Amino acid sequence: EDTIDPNAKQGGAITITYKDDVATLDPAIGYDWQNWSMIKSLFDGLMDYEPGTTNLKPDLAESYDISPDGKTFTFKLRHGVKFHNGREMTADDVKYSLDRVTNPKTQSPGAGFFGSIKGYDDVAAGKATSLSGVTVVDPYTVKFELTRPDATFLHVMAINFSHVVPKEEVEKYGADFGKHPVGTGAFKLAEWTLGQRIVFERNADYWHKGLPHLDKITFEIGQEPIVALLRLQKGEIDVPGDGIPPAKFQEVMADPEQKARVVEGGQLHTGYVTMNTTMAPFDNVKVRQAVNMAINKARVVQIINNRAVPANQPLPPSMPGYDKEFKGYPYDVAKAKALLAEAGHADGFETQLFVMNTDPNPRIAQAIQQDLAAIGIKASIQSLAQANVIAAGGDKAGAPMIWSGGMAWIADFPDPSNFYGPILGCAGAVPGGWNWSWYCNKDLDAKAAEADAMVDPAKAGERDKMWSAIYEKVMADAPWAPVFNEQRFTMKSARMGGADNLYVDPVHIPINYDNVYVKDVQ
Amino acid sequence: MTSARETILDIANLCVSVRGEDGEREVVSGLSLRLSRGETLCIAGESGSGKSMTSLAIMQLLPQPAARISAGTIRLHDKGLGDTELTGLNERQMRRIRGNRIAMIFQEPMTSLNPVLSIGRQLTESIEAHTSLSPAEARRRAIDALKAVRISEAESRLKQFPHELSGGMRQRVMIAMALALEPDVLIADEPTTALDVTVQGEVLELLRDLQRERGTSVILITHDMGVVAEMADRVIIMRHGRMVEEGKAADIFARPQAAYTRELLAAVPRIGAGVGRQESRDTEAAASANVAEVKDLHVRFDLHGGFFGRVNRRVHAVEGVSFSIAPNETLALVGESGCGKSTTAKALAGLVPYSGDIVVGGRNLSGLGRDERKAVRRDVQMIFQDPFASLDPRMRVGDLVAEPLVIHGIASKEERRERVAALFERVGLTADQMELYPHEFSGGQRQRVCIARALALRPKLIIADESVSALDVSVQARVLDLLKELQREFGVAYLFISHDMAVVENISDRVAVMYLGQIVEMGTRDQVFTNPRHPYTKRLIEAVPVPDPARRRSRFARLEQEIPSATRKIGEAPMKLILQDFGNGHLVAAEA
Amino acid sequence: MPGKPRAGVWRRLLQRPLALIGLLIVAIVVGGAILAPWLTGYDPNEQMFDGLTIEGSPLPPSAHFWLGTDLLGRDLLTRILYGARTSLIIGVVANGVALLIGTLVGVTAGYFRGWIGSVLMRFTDLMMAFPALLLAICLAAVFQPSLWIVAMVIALVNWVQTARVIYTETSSLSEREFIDAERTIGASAPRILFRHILPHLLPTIIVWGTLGISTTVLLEATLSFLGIGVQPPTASWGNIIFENQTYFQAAPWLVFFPGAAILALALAFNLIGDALRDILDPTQRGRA
Amino acid sequence: MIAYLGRRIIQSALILLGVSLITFALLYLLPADPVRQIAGRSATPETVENIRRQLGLDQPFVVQYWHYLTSLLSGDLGRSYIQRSQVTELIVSRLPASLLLMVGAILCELAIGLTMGLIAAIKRGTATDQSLMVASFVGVSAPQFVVGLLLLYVFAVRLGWFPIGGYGTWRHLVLPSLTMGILGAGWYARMMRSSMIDVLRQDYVRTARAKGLARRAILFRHALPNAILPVIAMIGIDIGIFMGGIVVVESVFGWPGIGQLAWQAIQRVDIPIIMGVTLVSACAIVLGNLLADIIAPFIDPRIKLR
Ligand SMILES: Nc1ncnc2c1ncn2[C@@H]1O[C@H](COP(=O)(O)OP(=O)(O)OP(=O)(O)O)[C@@H](O)[C@H]1O
Ligand SMILES: Nc1ncnc2c1ncn2[C@@H]1O[C@H](COP(=O)(O)OP(=O)(O)OP(=O)(O)O)[C@@H](O)[C@H]1O
Ligand SMILES: [Mg+2]
Ligand SMILES: [Mg+2]
Repeated sequence: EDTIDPNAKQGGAITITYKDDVATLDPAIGYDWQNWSMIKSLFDGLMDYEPGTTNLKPDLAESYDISPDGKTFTFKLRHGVKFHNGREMTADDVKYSLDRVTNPKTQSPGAGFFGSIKGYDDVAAGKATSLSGVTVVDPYTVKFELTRPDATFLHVMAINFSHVVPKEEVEKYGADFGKHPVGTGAFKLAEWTLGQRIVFERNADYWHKGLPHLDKITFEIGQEPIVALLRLQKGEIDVPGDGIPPAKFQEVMADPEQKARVVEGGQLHTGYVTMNTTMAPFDNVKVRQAVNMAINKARVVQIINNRAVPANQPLPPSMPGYDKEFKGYPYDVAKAKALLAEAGHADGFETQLFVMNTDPNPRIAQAIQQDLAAIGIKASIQSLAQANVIAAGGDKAGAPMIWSGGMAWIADFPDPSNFYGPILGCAGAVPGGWNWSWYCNKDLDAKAAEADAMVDPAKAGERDKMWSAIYEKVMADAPWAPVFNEQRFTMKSARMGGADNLYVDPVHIPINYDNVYVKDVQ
Repeated sequence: MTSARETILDIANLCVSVRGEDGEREVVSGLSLRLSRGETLCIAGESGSGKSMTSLAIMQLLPQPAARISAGTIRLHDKGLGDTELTGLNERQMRRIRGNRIAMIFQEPMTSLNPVLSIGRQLTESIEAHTSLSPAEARRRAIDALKAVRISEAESRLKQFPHELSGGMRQRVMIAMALALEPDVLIADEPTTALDVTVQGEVLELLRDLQRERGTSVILITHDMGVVAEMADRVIIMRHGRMVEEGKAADIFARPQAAYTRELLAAVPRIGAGVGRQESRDTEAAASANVAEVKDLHVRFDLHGGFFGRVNRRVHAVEGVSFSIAPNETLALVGESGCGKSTTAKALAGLVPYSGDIVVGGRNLSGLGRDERKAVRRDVQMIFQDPFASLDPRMRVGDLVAEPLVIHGIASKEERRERVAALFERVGLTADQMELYPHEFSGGQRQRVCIARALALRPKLIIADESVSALDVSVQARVLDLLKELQREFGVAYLFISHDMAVVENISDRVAVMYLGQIVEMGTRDQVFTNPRHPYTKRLIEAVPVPDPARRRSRFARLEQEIPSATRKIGEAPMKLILQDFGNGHLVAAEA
Repeated sequence: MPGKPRAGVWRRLLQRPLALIGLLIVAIVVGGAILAPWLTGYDPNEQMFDGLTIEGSPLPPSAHFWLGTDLLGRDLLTRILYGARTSLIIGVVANGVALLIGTLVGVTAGYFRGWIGSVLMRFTDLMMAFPALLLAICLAAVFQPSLWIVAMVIALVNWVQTARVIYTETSSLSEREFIDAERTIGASAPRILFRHILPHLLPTIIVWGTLGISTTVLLEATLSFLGIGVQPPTASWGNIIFENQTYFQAAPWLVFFPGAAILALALAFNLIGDALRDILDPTQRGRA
Repeated sequence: MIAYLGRRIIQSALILLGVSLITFALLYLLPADPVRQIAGRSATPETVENIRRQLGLDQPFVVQYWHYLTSLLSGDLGRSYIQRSQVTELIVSRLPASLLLMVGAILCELAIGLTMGLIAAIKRGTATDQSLMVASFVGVSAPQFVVGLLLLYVFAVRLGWFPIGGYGTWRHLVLPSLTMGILGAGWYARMMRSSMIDVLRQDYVRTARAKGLARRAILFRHALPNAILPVIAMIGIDIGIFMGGIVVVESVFGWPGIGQLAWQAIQRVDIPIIMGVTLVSACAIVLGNLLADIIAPFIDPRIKLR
């Protein structure tokens, strides 16, 4: 088919390492960046993206149809798609999977994505076990009715949480389904030795003929990134899943042979500083703007070895809706000071900057701290474990400033709305929420709803513009100081083949397992 | 009878110095002696005169880093190999001499055996180190050695550990160890000081036997002139690190030349004729105002064991002992090792839990508050059996002696210093020794420190547990005099524990004989010594060596079995002895 | 009399070359910590523009930056000097307090058997089995993190091992006869404990105390990392190492110099401790 | 013996109960909300409450602890909040590796530390003694991460004697054990030296010399068993200290032990795992102490189990 690389070779096995444990391979639950793409290879959803891009395409659905009011989506399913257990997948499975993920008993962290489907509220409240808005028309047709037009719905149908699972296997394993995943994906699970190794094996019955290329993928767990790099240099592994450790970055980039095996790409990521807009003195927009102007982003980028580009707006450059023309706040210490003085803080003030404790975040925080000190803001750093920072952010009186690095925002799907709702919208500004700047602008919420109601694909451009405008307004209120957009640097062994963009695939991190291949077979 | 024999060890002009805070000091100066094959040479003399240092110098085992040989030669003769100069040898060469050619029994039997190795291991290893015997043969030889020192059930003893043996048995194991290799020379440093008379007799007998059978030369260091008389062919008398006299045993005892020797011999306590022997006094009258009264004292130690770790056996260390001590009176407590003397003393000093009544100065010790007990404690002081163990090794002796004064807030700092200096002089030490630490003293000197300490508070009752056993006779006499003087001056009463019947006879007013935790005979000194009624008392008196080579006993009758044990199963209380009065308070247990 | 030996201790300490070296090192560290502002021209927290390469790498030692710069372009020598303040408080004060608590608990439990002893030892066992890190995290959540909190946590966590070891030794010491002898002259329990038992524990205390310096200084870094204790940019020897340990190949000076500082401090105290032990141990008189 | 064991086991159980109670209480007081972590960033407050109720986290502390305790007694440590698997299963799969590493580390530190201490004590005051002392302090002061990476770099990457991390054969075990052991070796060396010096002054050593024994016999048969006693007591303590280092060492060497599990759980407030690992490590420490106490009488016959 179209997405298959003509040079690709069939067969071979590769080894990938990760530092952290893989928590679960249940698509309804897995929400870490490592298991995110592993689940994508074990399961499929109705929609997917073209490899290496952010372009939507039908996947388990052969085609789809959107009603003119944007509230009804009808998907035609592909015939002959089989689960790893040999049974054919049908529309019932699609419905079952969505009922399951929204059911509170499943405790899915992704249930909220399906809030626009009719009947969601009843299921979420435990009043129903089935989404009334999802109907099986026939074994190969499934219809979704929404309570409001939702332009992101096709993306939602591509995220892991909507991936299709077989009922009988889920019931068989119960809560342990995540350890015994059965899906329709390109690979199936062959072995899982807890804490050591996960082995994927080619799904010979994969409906997408010609994929995957690899026979076997071994994930080795618990490997320190520096050691993983040593092993890569020795040829023992093919991809260090955690990337190039900062301490080794210079060494790798200085060596032409190694540098040649590094692929650089953008990432749907923004690193920013939140300012709690409900807490003095950050309740004054001038103070927030001053902070925006005080941060020397180029310097911050320099201390992480230029592995990012300075940012001036919430959206990353590769996201639709990113405004190339937007200039943001310039780095201007004098102006920042002036703004502070205007706000009545000519002598500055004391505050706290929360940060997650893994390198390089404390370092970045210290650079920001020094920049703030230059305009008189004395920010003391609170370097804490991830969970504690998240807890502080979710407390209205918890954290005046938070550096987001290490915890937030890599987009769930490539749509501008994804950067708004929980982290900038009113819905997130609740205790325990993720809107750490507690920024709530009802007008913008309304605008956002309006933009998301523009379902017509033909109007996508217009919608992106609307989002650009929304983020421009956000920046005028400056609840955040965007600092940089991280670049991805994936390294691979010499035997790995496939287009570069498969190695910096925006949704498959670190690599697109289904489409890469090795060059040294037959 | 010995001069014709060949010389085996020849020491010439030996000097040993120790380094102290203010430079080096000689503790052995210019000592020369010769030892012939098969001979027993006794070294006697003042405590601290360098006897132990000399023997350690021969073994090249002087305490490090303080002591060293500063001059002189130690030559070991050998028919085959010629002479060996020991002072120049390194560890490796010395190793072949030690144990094999010269063996040594140390002064401290309690600490000289390795606590974590079985008796068997400690015996066989030296055999294996010096011979090419197979392990089985070494074992056999070890058993033979144990049998030779009359240890019962030798084979099963091999598996036992030192702490499972009594003091006397440990000392015999040490001797067996030294003799297993049939050394040419055996150095025995106070081998019997820690033992009571009956065991002492056995050990001496044993040494004599072995010497007869194997022709070993023995250097026997002792301050007990009785032992010297019993054992020695030749005698060396030492004082202040120098030899003051040398000669055949008979000559020394009969015609002592040096003044010090005469002094020494004069000081030897003799039963019935000791120099210090005082008149019997009648103290019965003062019974109402007794300093201490002990009624039906019991001390039992529970032994845990068995399946549930419950108490299943008990040591009946003290079983219903009653006595009283009047002011000005000395009560002696005598008996064999392990009969409960020290335990009685400890109960009186408040160191072990007991049942029964102990009344000191009219107040019953049980049921007193902390402050009152402290006050009572002032009146009862104790001198412990082991002088080294009972002094804090990290404190200067001057501070140790001053400590009771400090605790009870007596006298100013200056006065205290003076008092301590005076006490030192009284026990025969010098004031400048106040700055030294316990390990820098010889065994006897340490005991004098302990005595000075007990005297510091001028108590009403002093418990003296084997306090003079480690002292040489002259000091012993001085200390006994001191004790008596204090008694006269302040009316101090003594509970005097000793195995030396001669000393007891010299100092005591009344005597109590203990056997297996009970008193078997009690009465005035004269009653007990002139008219001993209990067979056990008779045996004790008989066992005392007489300080006269002419009256050497040919053979000491051995006990056939081990001393019966005071350990019993729960519920099996020992039978209570009934004491019968034979007139004038002479109480004797009816024979079982 | 009591005054005299102490004066002698100082004198004899100064006579020993090794102890002198130790005292000198401690003096240098303390002096460096106090005089840091006058000893260096840099601010410990200033991230200098010329302190990093264009690619953002730290600079190796040079005439300009004697010990090089760190990952944020700060002068390492300056940070080590200022870090000495933190590390001295942790390594000496907190470690000292831990040692003190451990010794007190161990000695008390070992001397007073009975219920005091068993309650104390069971509590010690409990503390030993309890994960210290967790306690630290919770304390961090309850209190505002600060140097004194971390010092307290370290003291609270580190006494346990000392207590156990001291307990064992004390229980065998209190069986010795000279302790009985002290009781008969009416010595009070505190007197026996402090004048007679404690001096015998000195070798053990010295071993644990000096080894504890390195351990606590490094432990402080772990705690800081978890968000309890000194927060960036405050420097401590431990956190300089921790921040930079992955860079030990790319920028070895970042690990080597603070590591050497910790080592030197621990060694210095050990030299002094060893000398003290010999001086205070009368059986070692005569040893040069 | 059996009675002793019985008593000790009851005591240990009480200690474990105490540990579980304190840990549970501390975690209960922790401000980070595990339910938020489970529910994800898009969850509504109702969903969050729903999940809280399901997990029983809305119950009062006493009830929660009681539930935990009762299921604990039936061997159920609950399910991980993040990983969603049985904590028992997670721990059981990782425990053998950690125990193996611990045994390896103890062997390493004993071998290195005791040898160093012994030599230092014998050569007391010489240059050898001084340099061993410096070495032991280097061992104690060196950050384990750096030590581990250095060993890995030299012996695995450069020399190729050992595999670069991983788990399986004895060759995998050597470097991580060594890394952990080096720290402890420093301690043991100091302790050993101190206690050996003390023992070498004892009368029975003099007796052994007087018997003309070989130096080796004196040192190893007479002095060592006496000197090693305080060191044995250390082994129980050690296990607690190891728990701190195990995280770093396991991650450097990709060793699938519970250290990494614990670390990730702490970072993400995965309370059931934290509880489980805490209890398991407390068990190990208690057992270690028990073992040390049981070994002691075999070395020193004077010691009675009481
Ligand atoms: N380790 C030491 N350091 C300093 N001086 C010591 C040391 N050991 C013994 N001395 C001193 O050496 C002298 C001789 O002691 P030695 O032990 O030889 O006496 P002794 O004749 O055996 O006495 P005793 O009969 O009391 O055992 C004594 O004055 C003693 O103070
Ligand atoms: N702490 C104890 N535990 C168990 N048994 C003990 C204890 N102390 C003493 N004994 C036992 O009590 C008995 C009496 O001992 P004690 O020390 O009173 O003897 P002694 O008459 O002083 O002997 P010696 O002349 O050898 O000093 C002995 O059998 C001894 O083994
Ligand atoms: Mg002597
Ligand atoms: Mg006794």
